[in-house]
Amino acid sequence: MPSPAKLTSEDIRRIYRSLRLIRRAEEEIARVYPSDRIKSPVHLSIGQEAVAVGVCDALTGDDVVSGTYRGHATYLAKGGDLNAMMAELFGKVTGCARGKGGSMHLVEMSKNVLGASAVVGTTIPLAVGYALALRREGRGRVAAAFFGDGATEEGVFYESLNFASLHKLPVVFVCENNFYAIHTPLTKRWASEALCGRVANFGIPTHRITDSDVFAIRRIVADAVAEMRQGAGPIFLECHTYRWREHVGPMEDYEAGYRDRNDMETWRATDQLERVGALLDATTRGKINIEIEKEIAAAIEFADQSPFPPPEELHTHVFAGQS
Amino acid sequence: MPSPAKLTSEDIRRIYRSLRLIRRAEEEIARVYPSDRIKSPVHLSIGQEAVAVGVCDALTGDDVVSGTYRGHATYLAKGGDLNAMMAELFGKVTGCARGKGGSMHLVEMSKNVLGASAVVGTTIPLAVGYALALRREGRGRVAAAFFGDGATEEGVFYESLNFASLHKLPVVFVCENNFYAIHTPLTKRWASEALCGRVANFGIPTHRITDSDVFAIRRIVADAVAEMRQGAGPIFLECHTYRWREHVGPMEDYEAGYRDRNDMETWRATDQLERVGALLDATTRGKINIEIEKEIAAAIEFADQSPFPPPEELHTHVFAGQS
Amino acid sequence: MSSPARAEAPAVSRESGRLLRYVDALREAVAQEMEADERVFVLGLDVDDHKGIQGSTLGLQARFGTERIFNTPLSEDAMTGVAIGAAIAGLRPIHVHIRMDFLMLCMNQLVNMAAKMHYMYGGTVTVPLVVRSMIGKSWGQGAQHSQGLYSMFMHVPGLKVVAPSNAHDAKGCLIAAIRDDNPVIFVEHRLLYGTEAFVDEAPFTVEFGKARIAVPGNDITLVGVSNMVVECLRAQELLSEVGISAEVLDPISLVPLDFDTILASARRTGCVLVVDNAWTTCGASAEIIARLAEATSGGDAKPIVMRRMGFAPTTCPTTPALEQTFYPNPATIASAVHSLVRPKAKAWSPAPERAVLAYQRQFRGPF
Amino acid sequence: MSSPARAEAPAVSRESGRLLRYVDALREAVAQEMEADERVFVLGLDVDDHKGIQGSTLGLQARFGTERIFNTPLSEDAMTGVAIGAAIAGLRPIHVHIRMDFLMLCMNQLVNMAAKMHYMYGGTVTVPLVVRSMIGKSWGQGAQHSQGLYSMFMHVPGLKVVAPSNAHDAKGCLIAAIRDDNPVIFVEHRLLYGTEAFVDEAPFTVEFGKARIAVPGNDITLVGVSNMVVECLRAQELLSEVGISAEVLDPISLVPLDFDTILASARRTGCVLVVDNAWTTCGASAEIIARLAEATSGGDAKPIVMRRMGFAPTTCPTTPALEQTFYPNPATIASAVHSLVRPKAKAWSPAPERAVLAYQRQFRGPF
Ligand SMILES: Cc1ncc(C[n+]2csc(CCOP(=O)(O)OP(=O)(O)O)c2C)c(N)n1
Ligand SMILES: Cc1ncc(C[n+]2csc(CCOP(=O)(O)OP(=O)(O)O)c2C)c(N)n1
Ligand SMILES: [Mg+2]
Ligand SMILES: [Mg+2]
Repeated sequence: MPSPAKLTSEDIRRIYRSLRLIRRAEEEIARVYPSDRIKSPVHLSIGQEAVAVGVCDALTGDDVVSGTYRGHATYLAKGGDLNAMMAELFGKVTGCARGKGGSMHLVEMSKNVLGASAVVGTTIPLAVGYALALRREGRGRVAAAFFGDGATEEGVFYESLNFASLHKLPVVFVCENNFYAIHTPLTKRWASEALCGRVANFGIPTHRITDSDVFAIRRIVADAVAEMRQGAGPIFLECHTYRWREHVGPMEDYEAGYRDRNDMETWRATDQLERVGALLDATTRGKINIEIEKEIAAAIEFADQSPFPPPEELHTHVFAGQS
Repeated sequence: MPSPAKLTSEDIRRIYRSLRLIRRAEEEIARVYPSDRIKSPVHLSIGQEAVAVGVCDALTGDDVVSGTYRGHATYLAKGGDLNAMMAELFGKVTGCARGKGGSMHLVEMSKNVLGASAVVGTTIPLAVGYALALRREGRGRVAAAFFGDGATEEGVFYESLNFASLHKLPVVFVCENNFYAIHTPLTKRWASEALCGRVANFGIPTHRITDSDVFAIRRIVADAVAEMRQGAGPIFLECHTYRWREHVGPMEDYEAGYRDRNDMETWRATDQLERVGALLDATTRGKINIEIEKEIAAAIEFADQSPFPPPEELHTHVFAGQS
Repeated sequence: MSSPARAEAPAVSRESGRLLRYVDALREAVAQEMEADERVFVLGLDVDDHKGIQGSTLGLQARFGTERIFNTPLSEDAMTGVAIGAAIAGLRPIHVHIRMDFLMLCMNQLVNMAAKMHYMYGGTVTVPLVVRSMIGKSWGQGAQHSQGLYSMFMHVPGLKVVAPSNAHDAKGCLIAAIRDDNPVIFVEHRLLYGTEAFVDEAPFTVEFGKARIAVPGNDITLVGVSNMVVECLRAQELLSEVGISAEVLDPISLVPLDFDTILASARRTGCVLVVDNAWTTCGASAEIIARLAEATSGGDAKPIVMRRMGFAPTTCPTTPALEQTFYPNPATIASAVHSLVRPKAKAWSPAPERAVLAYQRQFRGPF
Repeated sequence: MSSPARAEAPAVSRESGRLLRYVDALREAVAQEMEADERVFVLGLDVDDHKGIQGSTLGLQARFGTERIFNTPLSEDAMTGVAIGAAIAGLRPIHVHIRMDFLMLCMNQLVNMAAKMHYMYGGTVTVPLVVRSMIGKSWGQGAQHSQGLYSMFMHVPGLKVVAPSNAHDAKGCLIAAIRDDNPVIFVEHRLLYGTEAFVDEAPFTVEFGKARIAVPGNDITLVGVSNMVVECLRAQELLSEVGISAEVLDPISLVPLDFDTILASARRTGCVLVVDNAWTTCGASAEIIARLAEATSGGDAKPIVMRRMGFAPTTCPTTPALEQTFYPNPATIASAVHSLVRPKAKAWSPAPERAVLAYQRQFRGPF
């Protein structure tokens, strides 16, 4: 992995590619959604891609991530297979969970993407437990746990912080703070905005990134991970970001009145996808874009063509080692 | 209630009385315990009385407390009936819970002592909910929630802090930090000692009292409660203290090796019972002591003489309004 | 979505009142009780947003203010404790969860505290708490948004459990739950929200522990739970076309359970099928069958045929290809009844398209 | 405490090995598996203190170090998640809880995650997790330290549930649980800890899903769960004195359940009493009776008499005056059997003092 301080043009290409792939894949999911071929609720990350990409680009393939039901970005940024994801959304047996999990339960163990959960906060301690195993393994691997601002209200979040810090486990805690849990703003949920302060008092170094700067996120994580590989304990990132679409489903929802389209416009003005894209020359960018369109089209085609699981599959995988 | 700043001799008498009653009642419980007449595990507060007494003396009868399975001190400090408590320990129908709860589940709603729980941390949000009702009621009453250092590791603690602070509820959170959860020291459980720091970052004023000074505790609570009665939100006290006996049961356990008798001796040197007693003249003190011995003897006699609940009682109180 | 949904709604005893959707009946019940009793209040995630728990809490905040209906942080465990604390202080909280699965986060408060406090404190404390929770189905709800976990609550003495299957009972049971001095786990099925029934406008209660004979019959007793009442009713129609007369029972409340009515029907028809919206192992269906077995074995009465249906013994899959066989439906129910009532006849099953219920067809994702 | 306790221990198939207490069998199983497989580790509150979970984890830290057996903060929810996370990473955690009641704090992780992950992730993830938990009884354990809540776990597909009743099975089941690739809820009864049985020193497994006929008999099938096996065995002895021959079955594992053995016995004796250490409503006893009812009703076979016993349908009271009637015991079991087997005879009950078990008499509080 290149030095975090100086980015090569290859780094920029890779980061752009990842941002663009997520953005376009989700836009296509939104486009296809009304056709009812997607058999799953979808929680889109459009507008939030920079957090997943910034963090995952600082990790190696051997490192581990765990995400949430809003997990397309995490899955793709960590190298999850697009075909398998699309097929999963379509409920097909070629999906990453054989159609049994859907969009909220993406998983790809071969890429070290742990399975996501639809119950908020639930995967945070799992990433900590995985990190416990990584520490025991002694190969310097780390785990990154993604979760929303809402998840920090669940008690398990604090329990997990305490344990990870107590045992100095190699965990990157990443809070994607998009200011809303469904439609409820932080002001109705948090007694104080001092999230980093609360976390720091568990003895965990914290970073508050308020502009979604993908390079800054990447650098912070890369520096911290380098130390973790030598035995340092967890860090915590509060990354401000913004969800451009509705909480669940393919549409925008600014007319609902719980938030203001202007807020989104402010975020869009500093959209990291555009920012990073602008660093590339037009040819390179165009080439990447075309490749991505092909990949997405191929993934949708793959999903469409794949079969549903056969009826017997209902009864398989209840227990491991069963059939 | 007298001004918190200047204590009258009546205040000192009352505080001494409360400290002494708890100490002696528990010593008698320990003495009686091997006779098997007490049908309940007992978690004694001997050595820790100052916290309950300091807090409760700053409250009025209309204020509410919730305690834990280590709850004799809370119950008595808040004015709970000694006979009913002793009978409860003896499993008698005259007990405060008709013998159905035992030592771990003391309750006396007429004195605003909420029922205790044997599951650590469980009553913290209950006190918060009670405080929500008190705020609605608008009479300026407050609730105090007692819990141990171990309880602060349960997620529900943080969830409760956040909600209480968000709604500015009149709650006095009182952590009785005796440095151990059963036999496990803080170092094996807390990533950092910055408990007050964590709490403060929820927007809650905190106080760390490291010497168990009963007057200091009383003053802090009295000042805060005065403000709460006018609408101020919660406060948090971390009160250092020391459990002189074993975690559960009547004995000492310094030979077990998990802690040092010297630590106890250090605490005993500043025993608040002795300190406050020394402020009284010998006659007054002697008179109080004699009264207390009589009360305790009478309570044991009451418990001994009381009947067990009749067999039909097994089936009553499963549902309210049922029989 | 009125008429087809209505057609499926169980006929309730009296057809007075207006046609009302289940979701609106829930909201009306809460509004009327909040109006009548200022101790009643509502808390829960997203109770005050523009979706208002699929509409069931919509408009209540505008009417009753933020003190009496408010959103909570994502802290199910503490918020349940807060609700219990408010309840023992004399208020009457209604704690709303958009999915029953999330109750797994508050089991400690519900099982170790709410259920036990009245008993454990010798009757000196009461916990008038209502816990509303919704069961999801289809459209990719999947493993963690589809569970009907009420048997866990049935297991624990001190909790009441109700699962109304129609708008009339939804209103009457919710009012009864709010007025009850005990913790009540109130089970709602998402797909029932759009179904309509005749519901009186004035407040009324549906008494717990009284089953309803939704349709009388002679050949078999079908006991449906929650939305499975609706599925049983369709099965009953299909069965009547082949000359099988099924009696459909709706227990309405599971704790207390009106076992007498079930037993009497079972003795009359000689055959019982319990159809549950949950797993069968240690489920409500196990309990009903076990009680029947205890009550009818060992005497001289003629033996009764007993069976149960419920979720497949698997996790709920997301893909509809598998999900459709995860649940009982009118076709599988009717076919099972046929083989019980006519054990020697050739197996029969209604045409699948005739067994699809409007309330299922109309339901559109994602949530 | 050896001989009287031994006398009560169920005879296990082979009497090889040494006499070992249940608690020591547990410890030996863990030690041997930790020795054999370095992926195995132990976590939980108080596993490393001088009491060592009543002795069941004593000495393990000295032997295997603090990395492989460690105390945790009081954070049952997160620690369950941590254990699951370590399990999916390839380790084999044993998470210990000194009371089953505390599992209510980790229901979300157990029910919504551990049980479902293998399925929900299409078989790409396995969760080889053992959750040890103890059921308390007597000496004022009371409402929150006495519950046998395993039926909640039986209800949810994806979890195995075992409840060994003797030292031999404790060792064999625990080793089997550790080697199992699925989450296993391992249920221990506090009062069994001092009971002894013959246990082989070499590691061995007791296969899940195979019930044991503890004592053969002809007049009735007694199915005991966990410590109730011991109580049934005493009842069986008392019954034999009045000429009633009871067969005592120990299912050992509840999920998977060896229903075939229960059914075969039931068909032979014509009468079944399931005695559980839990509430009956939606409990393990409901499940067993329901399966029997389904399997035996509707055919031509002779009907079977079915009954169950368990906790009284109340919260567990602290005072022994009430607690003693909260639980089934050899006297109440024997008396119930008598009335089932000889329905026309006068009611009979053994002398209460003859029905008190040594393992109960010996147990001294507080915990
Ligand atoms: C434990 C739990 N409670 C409630 C819900 C319902 N719910 C689904 S998403 C969500 C909001 C979560 O907000 P946040 O963590 O900020 O993530 P975001 O959706 O903004 O990415 C809620 C409350 C849930 N899934 N799980
Ligand atoms: C949720 C829960 N987990 C574990 C236990 C077992 N337990 C009983 S007391 C105790 C220690 C609690 O320590 P602390 O809160 O510091 O209170 P203390 O006993 O020191 O007063 C533990 C772990 C319990 N009762 N409840
Ligand atoms: Mg958010
Ligand atoms: Mg402590």
